[in-house]
Amino acid sequence: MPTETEKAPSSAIQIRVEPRDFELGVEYESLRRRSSASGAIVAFTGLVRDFNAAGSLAGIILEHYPAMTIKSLYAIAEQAMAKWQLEAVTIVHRVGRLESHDQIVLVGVSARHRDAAFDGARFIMDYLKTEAPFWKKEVSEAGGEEWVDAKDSDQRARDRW
Amino acid sequence: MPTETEKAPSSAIQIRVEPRDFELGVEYESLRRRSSASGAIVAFTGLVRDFNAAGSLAGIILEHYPAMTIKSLYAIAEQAMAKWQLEAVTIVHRVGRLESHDQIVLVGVSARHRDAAFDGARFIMDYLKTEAPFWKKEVSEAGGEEWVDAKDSDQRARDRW
Amino acid sequence: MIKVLFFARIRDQVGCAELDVELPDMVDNIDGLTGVIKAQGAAFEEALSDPNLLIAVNQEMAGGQTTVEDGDEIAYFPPVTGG
Amino acid sequence: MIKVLFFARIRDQVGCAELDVELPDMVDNIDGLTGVIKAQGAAFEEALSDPNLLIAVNQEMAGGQTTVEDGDEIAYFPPVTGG
Repeated sequence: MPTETEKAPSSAIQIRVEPRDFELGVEYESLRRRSSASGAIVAFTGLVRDFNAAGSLAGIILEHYPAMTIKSLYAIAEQAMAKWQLEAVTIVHRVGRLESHDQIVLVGVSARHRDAAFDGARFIMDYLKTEAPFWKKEVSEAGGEEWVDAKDSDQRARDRW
Repeated sequence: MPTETEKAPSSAIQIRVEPRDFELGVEYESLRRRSSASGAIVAFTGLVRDFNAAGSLAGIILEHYPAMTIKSLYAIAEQAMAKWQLEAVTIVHRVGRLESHDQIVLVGVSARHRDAAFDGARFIMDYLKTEAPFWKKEVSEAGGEEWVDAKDSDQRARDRW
Repeated sequence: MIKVLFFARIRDQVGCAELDVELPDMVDNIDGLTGVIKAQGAAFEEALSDPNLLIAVNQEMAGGQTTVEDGDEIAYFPPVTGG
Repeated sequence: MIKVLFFARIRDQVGCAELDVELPDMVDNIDGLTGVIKAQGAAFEEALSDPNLLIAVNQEMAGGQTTVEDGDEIAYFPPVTGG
């Protein structure tokens, strides 16, 4: 007889936006359970770097537009699933104050073959970077705060798809 | 005072070839500890699929050329590190009998930016698939064993770099 | 009534996160609404003249010609920088 | 003495995983060695005539002209299929 947990619906797309840190191992095993026909899983994580062109950084502050964020990430995930026939997608994006080396974002995808999994994960990251309503402020070691400018390279990365 | 574990040297390239399963979470955290200047980590895993063109599969048997395997994977990892300035690389490849849905291979890489991390991981997988001395036998549900033929698509994937 | 939201650098520039705007009879699109908001003061005029400004209508990206009607939620923000 | 290894389908075909071969005086490369091994029987002749055959000398991929000398480890195997 199936337990409560086994009966719980497992959605192909799972998205969370929250201040709390994530564990890649846990997210990966969830993705794997939702991917019984897949031969390839790609997981991308983005980390806070401890410097920029101006010097050392203490961390970042991530602001977002709550009502729009999940909607926007969901639309990106659905596009990727249709384009590369992905079996499952997980996106976790943190918000609020993060320190150097903290995890910011996780994108995990599963597919039958590795090309689809690599392309699908990269597509999601390129679109997330240019369409999802998050804004980053860098906090210097001295405590100063500065909004980060959008990068042309991110726009070009998006335009390649 | 540093403990025994903390004093252990952390090498940029870590490679293991063994029958035993791996935990992505554990390998990822090791990679992350070796990647203090990185903003991006990509982890790829390959899984045993439960069917091929001929029908259902029970699993696979992976043979390798022990004296050459690590040497070959190391050379591939070094090429990728130099080409994309990766900060760290982990490769784990299993051998022996594996069941459907089991993990076969893990490739994890870290880099300053995501394009390098995605390209580096993909390059390693494409080269591993065409140069590292592993051979796969598929085991059908009825118990029959059949060597897997190399795929032209893998050769083409390798030739794109 | 239109609910208007400002985010990140744009919010800092206008000094305000949220604003309720009564839609004049002649105004039915984003360009019109933007004009009404700019008239509220120099900070608004400057922030909303940013050539890189992005606009969402009911949480979907929109352009100057996108229709706006009573009850909509409009957001003004700079290019996004997440991930 | 040369240590010769066979893997996967090639090993199944020749019915042998490892073979010690005495290098004749006139033989100093892979093509020569392959000829010596083929002469050992029909199964060797057939397996080592596979156009997709791969060869490693001391665990590095090699070609027909690669030099072979006493003490080397030579491996014959089909295209790899790991990952």
